[in-house]
Amino acid sequence: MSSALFYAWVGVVLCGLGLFGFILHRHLMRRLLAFNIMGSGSFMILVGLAQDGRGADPVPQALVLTGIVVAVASTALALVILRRWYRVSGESRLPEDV
Amino acid sequence: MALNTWLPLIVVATSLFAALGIFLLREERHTLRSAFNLSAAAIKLGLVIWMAIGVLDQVRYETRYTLIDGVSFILRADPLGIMFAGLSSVLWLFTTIYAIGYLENAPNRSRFFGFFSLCVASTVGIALAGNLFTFFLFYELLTLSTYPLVVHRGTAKSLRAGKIYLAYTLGGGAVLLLGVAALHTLVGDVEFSAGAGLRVLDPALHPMLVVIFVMLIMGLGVKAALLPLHGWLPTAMVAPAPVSALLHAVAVVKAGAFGIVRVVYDVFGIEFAWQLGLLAPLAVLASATILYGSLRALAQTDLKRRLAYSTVSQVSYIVLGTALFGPVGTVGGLVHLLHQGLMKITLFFCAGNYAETLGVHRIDELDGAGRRMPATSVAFTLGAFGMIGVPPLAGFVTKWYLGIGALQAGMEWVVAVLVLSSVLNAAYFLPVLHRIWFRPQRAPWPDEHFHAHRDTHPWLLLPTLATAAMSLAAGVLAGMPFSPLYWAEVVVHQSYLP
Amino acid sequence: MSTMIAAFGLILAPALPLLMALLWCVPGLRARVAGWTPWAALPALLLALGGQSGASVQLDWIMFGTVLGLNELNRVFLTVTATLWLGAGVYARGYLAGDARVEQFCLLWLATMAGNIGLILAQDVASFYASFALMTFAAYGLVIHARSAQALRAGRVYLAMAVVGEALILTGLMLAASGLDVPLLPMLAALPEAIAESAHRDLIITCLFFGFGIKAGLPLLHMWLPLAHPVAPIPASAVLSGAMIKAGLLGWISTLPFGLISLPHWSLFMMGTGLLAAFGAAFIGVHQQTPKTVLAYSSISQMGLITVGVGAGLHDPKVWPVLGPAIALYALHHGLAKGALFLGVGIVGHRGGRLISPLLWLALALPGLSLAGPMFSGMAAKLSLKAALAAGSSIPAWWQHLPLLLGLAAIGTTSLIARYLWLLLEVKPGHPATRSVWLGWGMVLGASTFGLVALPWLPVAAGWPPDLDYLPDLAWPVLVGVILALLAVRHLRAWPIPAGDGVVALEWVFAALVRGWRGFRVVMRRHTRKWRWSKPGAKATPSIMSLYGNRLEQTWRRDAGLIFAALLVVMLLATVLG
Amino acid sequence: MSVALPLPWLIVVPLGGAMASFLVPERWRVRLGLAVLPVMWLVTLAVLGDLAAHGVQVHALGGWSAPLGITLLADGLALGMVALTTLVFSLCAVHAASHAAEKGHNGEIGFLWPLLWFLVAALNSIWLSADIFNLYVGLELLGLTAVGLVALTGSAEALAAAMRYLLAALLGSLCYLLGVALLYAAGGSLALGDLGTIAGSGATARVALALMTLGLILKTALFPLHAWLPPAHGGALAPVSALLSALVVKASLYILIRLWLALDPDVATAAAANLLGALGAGAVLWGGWMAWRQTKLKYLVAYSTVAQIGYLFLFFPLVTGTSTIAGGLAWDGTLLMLISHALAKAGMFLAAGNLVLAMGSPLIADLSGISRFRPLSLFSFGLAGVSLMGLPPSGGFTAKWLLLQSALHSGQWWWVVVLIVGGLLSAAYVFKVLRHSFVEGPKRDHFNSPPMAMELAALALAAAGMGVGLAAQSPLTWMRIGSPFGVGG
Amino acid sequence: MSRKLLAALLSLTVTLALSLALIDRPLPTEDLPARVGQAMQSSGVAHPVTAVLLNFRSYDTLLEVGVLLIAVVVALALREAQPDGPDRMGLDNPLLRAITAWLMPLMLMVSGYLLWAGSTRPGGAFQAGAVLAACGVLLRLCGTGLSWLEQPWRLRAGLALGPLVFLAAGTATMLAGASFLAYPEPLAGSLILFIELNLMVSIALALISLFRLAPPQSDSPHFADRRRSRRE
Repeated sequence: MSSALFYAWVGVVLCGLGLFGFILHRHLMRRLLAFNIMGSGSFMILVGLAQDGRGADPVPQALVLTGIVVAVASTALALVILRRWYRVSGESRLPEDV
Repeated sequence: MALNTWLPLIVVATSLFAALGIFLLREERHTLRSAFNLSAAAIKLGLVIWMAIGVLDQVRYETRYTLIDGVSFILRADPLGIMFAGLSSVLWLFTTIYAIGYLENAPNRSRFFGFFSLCVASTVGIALAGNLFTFFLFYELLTLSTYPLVVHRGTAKSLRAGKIYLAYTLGGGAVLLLGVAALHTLVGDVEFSAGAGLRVLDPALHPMLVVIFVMLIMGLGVKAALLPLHGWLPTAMVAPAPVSALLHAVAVVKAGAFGIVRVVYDVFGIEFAWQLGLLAPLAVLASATILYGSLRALAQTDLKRRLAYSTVSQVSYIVLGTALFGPVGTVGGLVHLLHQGLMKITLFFCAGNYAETLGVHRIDELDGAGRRMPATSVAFTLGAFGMIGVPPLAGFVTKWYLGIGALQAGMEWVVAVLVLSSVLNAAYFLPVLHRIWFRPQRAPWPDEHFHAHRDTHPWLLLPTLATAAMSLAAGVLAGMPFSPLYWAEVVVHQSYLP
Repeated sequence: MSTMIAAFGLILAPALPLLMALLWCVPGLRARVAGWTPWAALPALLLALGGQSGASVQLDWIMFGTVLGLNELNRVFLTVTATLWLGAGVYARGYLAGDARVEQFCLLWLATMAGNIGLILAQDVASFYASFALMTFAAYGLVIHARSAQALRAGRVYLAMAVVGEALILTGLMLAASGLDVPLLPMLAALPEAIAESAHRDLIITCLFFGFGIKAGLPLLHMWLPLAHPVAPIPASAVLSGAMIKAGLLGWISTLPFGLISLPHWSLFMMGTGLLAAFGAAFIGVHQQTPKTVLAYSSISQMGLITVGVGAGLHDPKVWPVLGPAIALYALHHGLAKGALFLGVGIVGHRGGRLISPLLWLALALPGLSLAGPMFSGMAAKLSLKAALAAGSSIPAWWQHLPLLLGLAAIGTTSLIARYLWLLLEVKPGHPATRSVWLGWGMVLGASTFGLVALPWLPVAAGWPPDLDYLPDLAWPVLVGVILALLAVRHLRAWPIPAGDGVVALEWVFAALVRGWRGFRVVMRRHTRKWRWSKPGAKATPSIMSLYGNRLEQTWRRDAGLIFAALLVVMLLATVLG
Repeated sequence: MSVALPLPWLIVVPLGGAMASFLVPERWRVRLGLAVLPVMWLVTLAVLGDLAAHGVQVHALGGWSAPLGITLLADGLALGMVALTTLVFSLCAVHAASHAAEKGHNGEIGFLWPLLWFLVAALNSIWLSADIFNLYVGLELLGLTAVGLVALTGSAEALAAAMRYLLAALLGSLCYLLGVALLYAAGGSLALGDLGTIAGSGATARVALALMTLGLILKTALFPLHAWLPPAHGGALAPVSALLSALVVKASLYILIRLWLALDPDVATAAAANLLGALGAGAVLWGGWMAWRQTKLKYLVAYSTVAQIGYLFLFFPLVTGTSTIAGGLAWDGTLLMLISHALAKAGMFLAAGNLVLAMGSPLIADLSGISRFRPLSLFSFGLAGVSLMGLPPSGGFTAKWLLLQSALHSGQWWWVVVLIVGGLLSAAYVFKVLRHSFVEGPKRDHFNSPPMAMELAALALAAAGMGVGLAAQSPLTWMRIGSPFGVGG
Repeated sequence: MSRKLLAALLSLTVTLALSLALIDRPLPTEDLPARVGQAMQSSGVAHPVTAVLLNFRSYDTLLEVGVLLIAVVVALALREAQPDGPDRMGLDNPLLRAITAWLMPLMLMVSGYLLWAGSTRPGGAFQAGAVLAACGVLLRLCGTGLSWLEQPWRLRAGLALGPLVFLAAGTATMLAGASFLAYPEPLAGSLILFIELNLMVSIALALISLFRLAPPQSDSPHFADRRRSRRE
């Protein structure tokens, strides 16, 4: 099992955990964190899997870079909306989960 | 000549533009709206007559436009189509005059007249449809344009009636769509050409064709108020009089019957339908409706509901006519298409006059109406006797042809049905006539108007008398050229029997 | 040129009353039209007397092509009808002078007259049936003219039975016409042989026999007659029983296949009903309370006799050429006589039963006696009937007794007439008889007694003047009848049989039926209350579905994640294992 | 113009418009927004012209061809969607502009225009892109813009809806990204064109397809995963919810169709296709039922979107494993349904917005007597309703007709039942609204009247919905250029 | 409890499926790294990742920067919709301010280096932007307001600078006849650097304003009563 594949396996595990956290938790912050874990997991799969059995492949790394920026942007926006929602309703969960 | 290809479209378009024009008019522009209405009706009538003459000497009017490949929008003026188009345009002219008089100071008139002309546009569209797809297109348009008329008054009762009306007609429309689509997959674009397409199909598909026929008849049966599917007609009587006159006596109900005529003759072809054994059950269903409608009419106390149930039974004459294998039965069915329209619209006009002038809705309030409103009562009597099938009037012509046609088709029991239904008709019309003519007025009229006028408002009286005269002429002068009977024979001999 | 006049005459006869009826609708002209009403029958009378038979006119625009024509047969009927309408019309003008609804009466009078005349002249089925219907429905107005309770009841019964009759006639005509080669332009004359050969011959004959029978008053179908005649104003009942009953007979004669095939069992059945009607009606009639009801029953019994003749005609084709004219003659005679008797009731009412002069009594009794047999037209009719019956070649054995039976029927008639005269005595003075009343009565009386002789072309079978050896067997029934009547006056009390006998039972059955149906409907409505469309009154309760719907929607929202994962697993299974 | 207009203009113009309206001070944003519209129209028409002249256009971005660089593919389907976007967007923009002009420049409208133009840019980038990772970025761009538009009003419901929408969108695009990772690992290339050949039909490709399908149907709000759509579309501004329902929701479906047709035929198994069809049927029935039960007008229209999306998913069972005729009919039917739904739903949302504005209350029950005061909006609502019900002569009907034909041809008669019952259900909720407008309720003479332009925009969209039905032939032939079902058929 | 178990079970199945995809994997036929290698010399940069990022797949980067910009636009819109109280962010803590003063020049230098190294080694606009954003956040935390950021139009100009330059470069190449974002061979290197510079500025500003535009902790209207309701 080459080292790249190892990263891919870790990524898979992270994805599983992230999905589990996303489904289970009701608190918005926890769900956001679970989303980020899942995101990192998928990035690791993307790079690890592509480089398994072949040398360093710049394309997935570039993709991951773009992915990271997108993840940052969406998490930041989620935080802004979360804070606005918290400021208006005083709740840190979605109305149906209260 | 280019005009021949555009004429059918122009005929349908006249009332479409009238509808749009009226919708855009503001509510208080009454005179302009009436002018708009009447001119559109007149133009349409003129064009239909012109086409009728053209059709007589084999001129071919056809508008063809491919919607998507394999499906085209065809408007064609064949004798049968012209007959129905002629009927609806003539009666639309009278009903518009009547409606203008009837809705003197009612609210929402722009909306009313807009949908009114839209409804007639779809009726004429149904008449001139060249293939099953176009027919279905206008058939559904008819449902849409009639709903606002049924619920025009906006009361809880009319809205409930509207809901029931919609449930029936949209359900029927859905089943019809299924039938049309299934037929389309088998045969491709089904043009109305005396059922040429279906005969060539291999016999393995026959059970499928029977299923499709049942679906088509069920879809059309809703509007033709065949037995199990007639529930909406009596409840839709809450609509104002011109609506119940034109729509439920002429446009909507006739569209269903006309559809069945098209399906039996032009889609399946009478021989093929006979070969599949479809005609006998259809005749049984029509006869059951005839008797059921008359029986229910017997028990009604409200005048318009009694007329509604009588419509249910009368329309099935047309269906019965189509179900009789042979030219005479067909002529009987087709000629009743016109006769019933004329007679029933007269009756509804009279009912409307009674309601509007005297505020009378129930039959037992009608005592002595003959003295107060002689002209309307004469028209009502003519219509009633026509319905019973008393000879000089139009009803007898139909019953005679249907009887002879049934005997030639070897269905003797149909004669019994016809005669029994005449007795039942007499049973529910004669007491009304008795009350109108021979009973003194017991109580003051519930809500009397138009004291000034001798009988009722001229705008209400004129159309009533005109349609009554036409129904009388259709009966008495049946032998004349251009009479309904003549035209029915032209239809049968020109298109169905080479 | 003469055909032009004949055609014009043929059209004018039915058209004039119709035209006057239309003019009646114009309020201005109404009074003048009411005045002229009696003379509307004049062209028909002139046509009957003056016109030559065999003329016909074709109007192919009207209905399926109307054909009006005059032949020997319907000429006789036209004569009796026209005379009666004329006489009764003149009589009515005087009799109804003071009546409030005289104008409405005139309109209905004109309409019924047009129907009656049209029906006689019509050669094609459509216009025959059209005039028949017009006559029937317009006569309803005449029957209920008085608007009293019995009048309305009589009207209801009349209308019900008339409608059933019309339905049966329509079926018969339709079945017969379908046999024709051109069924859409059916000629009346062509019907008999069509019926003869048609597959449903017996069904057609049943329909036509009973359809026209209702109008002609066959037993069990006669109930409307004794109810309608007494309530109708006198001229109307005169016309009703005189002219309109004959319409039923004309229907039989012009449609049933006489002289073509022999139908032994049909003829037996008809002759049986005829005799039953003759004797039954006589028996019930004697027990009635009012003169007009008695006369009604006497019409039924006379029609019974005619039915016997019709039945005989069906038995042996060769008999018909002789029998047909005889029946027509008898019908003519009966119509005029019955009209005179009815109008007589009005005359008596002039000064009351007790005070009228003996001469007047004789005049009143004259038509009755002619009916019974010995007097002029009655004698001629009876003789020709007897001669025709004798002339038949292969007649069944029991026909020998027919003359005896006819004699007994004559006794019945005489007793009825006696009962009628007896009841006339009690009539209280009421209507002052004006000049036109006398004129009308006189006209009809004259026609009924002397008319027969004056008309040269009348088909008198037994030749004229009747030789005297027939006189004795005509006279004895009358004598016996008179003796019986005298005895009855002393100690026989009339049984309380209600007028219209069978109808009472019928009405009771019908009422029970209606009550049962209403009860059933109430039960049905209560049962279907539950699953009707949304009941109009029901408040829009939030249905469980909407509550359930919203709760389910909440779960979608809360467990979106779980559902997503579940669906992901399912999709993975579908694609990987798929 | 002999040489074809480069495709990226379709993306550059909206991006430029977005940035410009972002930079320009508030007062100018509406005018600038409207100014960019004609340019957008010019570019769209030019590209459509090129499609007609030269057929399918391919544009290698940055000069690098397929496997290495990203290529833009402009076949019939893509440009059909671009044209649709331009049409719907311009009318919604007119509606928003006249709304803003009428209400005066209050705050929240300020940043509406940059977001709107970003939305167009995102949509065009998705329609045109032929690279699966680029589609991911386009999806994200679209998702965030849509969330921003939903949250624009700043109220509690809007923020909750936006949050729920954002979480759903993020989870969806993350699954999509996982799928991209697997496909890249299996096939080695990100280009959509040659995905079918190189990705093979092993477990990797199948798992990738499953993940991507789930991600996309979550973003398309297919039946069990639809819960985020109604609050988001029901609560937003009228033009925003019109755009969301008409176009945004369709973008992820578009990507799914592209994927489904690009991948190896036996990766897209019949079981998966039928599962999608079943979910679609569920959507039609559940969406219709819930729409019928709604009491608020805009929520009714939102649930109607959930229902109508169900129809579009009937495409998958009708395409996998059926004859080419049935497939061709399904392709035409689905695309026509997509177009006519987009037009009709946008028209209905705008009309609903006008009615709510005129009534001052979101409830359907308060609609009584509206027909006397706002007949035009009610008429356009009815017209759009006709198209949603699939009654002739509307586009909805022709689409339903084609789907019916395809279902009957392919022998899968059960979809026919879904189509018919769906039509009846939609009739139920459309007529529920019309019924309330017919009630002659208490004399309510005071209705505030939105400017004419807003009503005309709604009418234009609804009429276009009907027009597409009548003139269905031309859009269909256009959309078949370059489609797997070829021309004609 | 059952929800947790169900969630666990479902996630486990998904993980299994993913691992199945990992195991049973065909060897990819397409070999992108080789293509990148061949095309490197015309990409204008030495480092393959930057080449892919800013040349071969520069369109992705453009959209990605658009995503970031949108996030900020939405944040700005929400602030307009829900106006916040006066901005009292930051702790007036002298020690923090002293350390910041020491660290600030170092961080600026590191971001500059990262930007420059991007063309030959891992680095580039995003990493440099992130470090710069860290400086901004640090400054904000220690209470020194960035006054020139208060000007709305200036903020917006800064934010839009990067994407605009990128877009302008792409459009220029398209107008010149080549395809979109196809940098001319000789100029590629310097053009990329110029674009990266502007991107860095925009990314930094975007991340700082995303941090700043979130509503301050204390001034949420329900803060007070929510606290009380929690306590009862």
